[in-house]
Amino acid sequence: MINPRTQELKNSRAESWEPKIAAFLCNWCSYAGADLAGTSRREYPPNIRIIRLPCSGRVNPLFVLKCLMDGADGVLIAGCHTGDCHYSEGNYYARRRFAILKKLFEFLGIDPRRFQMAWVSASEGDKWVKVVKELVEEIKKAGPILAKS
Amino acid sequence: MPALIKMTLRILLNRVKTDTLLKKNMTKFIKKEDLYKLLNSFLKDFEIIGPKQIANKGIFYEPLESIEDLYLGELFAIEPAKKFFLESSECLFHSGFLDGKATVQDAPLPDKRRIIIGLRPCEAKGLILLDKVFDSEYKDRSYINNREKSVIVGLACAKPDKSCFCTSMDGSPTGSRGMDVLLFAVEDGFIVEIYSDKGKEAFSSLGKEPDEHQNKTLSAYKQKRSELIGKNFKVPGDLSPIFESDYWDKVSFPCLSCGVCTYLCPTCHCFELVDEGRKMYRCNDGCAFSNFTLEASGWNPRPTKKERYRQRVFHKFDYFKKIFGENLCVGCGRCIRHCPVKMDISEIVSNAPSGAGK
Amino acid sequence: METKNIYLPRLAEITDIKQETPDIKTFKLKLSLVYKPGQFVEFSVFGEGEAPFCISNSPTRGPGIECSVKMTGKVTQALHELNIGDTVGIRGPYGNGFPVENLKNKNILFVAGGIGLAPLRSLINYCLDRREDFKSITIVNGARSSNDLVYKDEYPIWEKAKDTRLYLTVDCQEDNWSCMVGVVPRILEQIKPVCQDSVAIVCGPPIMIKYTMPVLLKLGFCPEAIMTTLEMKMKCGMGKCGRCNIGPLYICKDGPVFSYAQVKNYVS
Amino acid sequence: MIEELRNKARELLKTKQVEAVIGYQRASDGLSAIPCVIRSEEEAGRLIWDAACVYNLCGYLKDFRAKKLGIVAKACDVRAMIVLISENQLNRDDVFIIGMECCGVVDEKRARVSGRDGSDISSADKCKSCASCVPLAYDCLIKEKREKAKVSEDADKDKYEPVRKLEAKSLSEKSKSWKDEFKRCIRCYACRQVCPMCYCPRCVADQFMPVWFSKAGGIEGNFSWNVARAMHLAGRCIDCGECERACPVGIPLRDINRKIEKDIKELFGYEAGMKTDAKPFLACFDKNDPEDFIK
Repeated sequence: MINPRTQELKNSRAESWEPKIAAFLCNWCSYAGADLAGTSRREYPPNIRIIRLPCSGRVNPLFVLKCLMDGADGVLIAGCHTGDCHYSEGNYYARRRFAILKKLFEFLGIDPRRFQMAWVSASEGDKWVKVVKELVEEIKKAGPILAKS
Repeated sequence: MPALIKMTLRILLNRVKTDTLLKKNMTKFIKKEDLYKLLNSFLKDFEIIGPKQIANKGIFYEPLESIEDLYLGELFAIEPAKKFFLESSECLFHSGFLDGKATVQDAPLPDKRRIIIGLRPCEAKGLILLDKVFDSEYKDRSYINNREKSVIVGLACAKPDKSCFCTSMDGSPTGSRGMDVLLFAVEDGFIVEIYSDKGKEAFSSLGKEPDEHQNKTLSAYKQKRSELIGKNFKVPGDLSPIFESDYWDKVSFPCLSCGVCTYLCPTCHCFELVDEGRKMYRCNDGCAFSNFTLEASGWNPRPTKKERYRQRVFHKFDYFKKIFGENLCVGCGRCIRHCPVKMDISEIVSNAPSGAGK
Repeated sequence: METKNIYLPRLAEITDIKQETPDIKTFKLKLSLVYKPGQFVEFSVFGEGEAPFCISNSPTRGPGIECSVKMTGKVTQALHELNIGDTVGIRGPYGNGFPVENLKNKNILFVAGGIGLAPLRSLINYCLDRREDFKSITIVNGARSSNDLVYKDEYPIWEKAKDTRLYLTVDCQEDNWSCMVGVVPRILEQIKPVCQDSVAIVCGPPIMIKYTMPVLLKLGFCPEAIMTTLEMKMKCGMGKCGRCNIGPLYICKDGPVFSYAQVKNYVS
Repeated sequence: MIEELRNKARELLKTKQVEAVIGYQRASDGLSAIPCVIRSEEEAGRLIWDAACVYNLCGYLKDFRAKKLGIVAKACDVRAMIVLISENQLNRDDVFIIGMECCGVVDEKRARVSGRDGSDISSADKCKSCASCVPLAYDCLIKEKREKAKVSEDADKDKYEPVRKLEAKSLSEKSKSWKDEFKRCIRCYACRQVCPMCYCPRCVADQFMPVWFSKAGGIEGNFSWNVARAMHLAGRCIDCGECERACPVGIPLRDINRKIEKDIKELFGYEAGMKTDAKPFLACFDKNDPEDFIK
């Protein structure tokens, strides 16, 4: 039996479905990279809702779970490349943590394309655009999350 | 004569309580295939809910698509049928905005009639105890609607479990309290005893009069079953003298404060009102949990598992009796069978210090 | 024959909000409600949850109800963020309220601690509006500090009322604080209220109730003559959800006002 | 073996080495065991030891903060204590471990579900793949007298075989089967309360600002609860099997735990409860952890 609250969401979005993607961006690299993409007037699909966090290590698996369960069609975690994290080891912890979570999601039947990670440094504005475009394409192929749950 | 008119009036109002049973109950015999055929015919306008065996998980009451899944054997369902009357999570009302003003609407009530088959006598008696809470002073709309829309077809216990003690709680494996219809499994079919008008309406058309042999087996059945209950204990009178005794410290040690015994109990009815996304849900809750009475200020009148386990025992064997006159336990043994650490409430209550003798 | 949904709240609009102390606000609601002093209502902040609050104004004082809310948890925080004109859901009134009949022509001793003055204010104003029915009135109101005292603007009115004495106290000495200093039980021992033909009504945090009761008993008040409004976590308000019980008594249905005799072996 | 255990308990209590001994005593049905705490020598006679002693007792240690305790422990219980020690929840010299050589415990859940009286029940499937029947750490060991406590014959068989079978299924099959399982979860939190690793004073599930696991009717709440519970045990779960045994509705929780355990072992080569000085898995990292899934 589908949760009546998300059932409502499902009907309202059946026709012109645009995926909603939550993106957790680390403040020092990925957020700056996304900002650079903006200042250099790069265009990318508006389906991303950016949530700024001090570091990718701050992302708690509960955040990802709550986003997916409350109707987000995809979750992206972006952080600094390993080695240049502002807090020196935040992204190492995140890497380990979300390697497990991604495999667990796949094991439990959540489409792996719905949860992705990317290292985007402050200077990689165009990599950020590429990551977002690919992500939105894949989520569109994966379809709304409510259809399956 | 006026009493009869009052009786029919009440039946017409379709609020007959299963407590007010027709004096003369009808007895029939029906073969197993005929019963299944009858239930199939009901699938159209009734929702059939019955025990279903799920591989190495146990027996669970579930709405049945096809009658073949129905399991009418000896084993007991793990979850009681209470979950179809006091749902584990149910929307009560939702609030919204209509041109700038806040509005509140009732959640719609399901109106499909249903037959719940396979209920044990202890669970049906549990529903009578729940009626005392939800059908008394403040009438609970959804509970009463569920009760009115359901026909309860019980199945007498063929082989009571060693943890059952319904005879000590003045019930019996073949008790008819709370039943509309009661089935007794005999060699090639079921002896059907119809107790209430709802039962008559649904089942009166079936089967034939039981012959002499079947009547004899029925009475032998009823007699033998009660003896199979090995565990019996003297229900305590007033427990309040030993409220402060440290006996509760000793016996509550193994308790894990989980919700198994409260959620699987046919008479436990504590709930929680939770507002999520502007919808008010009534969800299961249990006194075993540590945040059941935790206040926003951080004060908790029942902080450790001793107070919480003592609350469970007293609510069942002392408080409910003082309020409603009957113990809130039907002796089904579920909390003993499924407790992760095998705590036995009947042992704990019967070994309570003598102060409880009065 | 559809039974009424007993959980469906009535809508009430907030007409006035008064900031009593940094964490206590008094909400005035436009809602016609028949209630007795000491009863409570279930506030429903849509999208957040429900919480019980006692009605702190007297039924004799005009339409609408007033409730004082201290910010502690999720619902109270959401309530403190509402402003005038917003709508909340109200269920109730629940509880038995104060037994006003057998308080008639007796001296009344009010003992309040912090936000505990809210339910007592309802009865105090009720008694002041029917002053001739009661003998002397003594109000002892304590709080942790001076800015934790609620309803400050009503103190002068209470003091000027006929044969009414008001004792204010804070836990420890503060600058420009002229009244008494000390916790409520000690103050009671100092002022030694007369106990013949009088009733004590106590409301405050559990710790205060625990230490005030022995003092009152020592002063000669008999357990039947001591009333207290208790407070526990409540959800339904109708004695069904099974959490607010003290022994066989449900605080929401059989209380919240109890005589000390009823609850003495449970409030150990 | 039982007499040896009782004498050991009496001796410990007499010499005041421990203030209490946590062990098993016979339950009221005469067959299964129930945890008990022995505080005096006379009570030591109640202690028992047989295949019905299934429960992992080290969850009770947190009720006796800073007290010297004796505890009856099998190999899997001791591994749980090793993880607790490495997470500074338990102080090694606060606990006197009475190690018991164990040759498999009864499958208490099957006895409960199938209504049999538990006498002819085979051993629990966690014991089928149990590597060592002697605890890794103990203060005294009580040996198995009867036949040599053989390590179960298929111990070397791939422990993660059922997990690999589940992984091979298609995405929609997996999604449907897990949704049916989680639909039946009644959120009684027995899996949390019975787990020795779940010692948080206020669990994430009990918080309501925000509500992490919805209590509304749908499946979202149950799904996120079960995933969060499994994630909280990543690199900490020692597969004592208590959660799956305690679950009244029979959700295969061990499959989820072992899936995470398998991934951690294959990707990072880390195994829980082996060394008392090991750092917790998610509290450390390695420069060249695999990151193929990161763009």
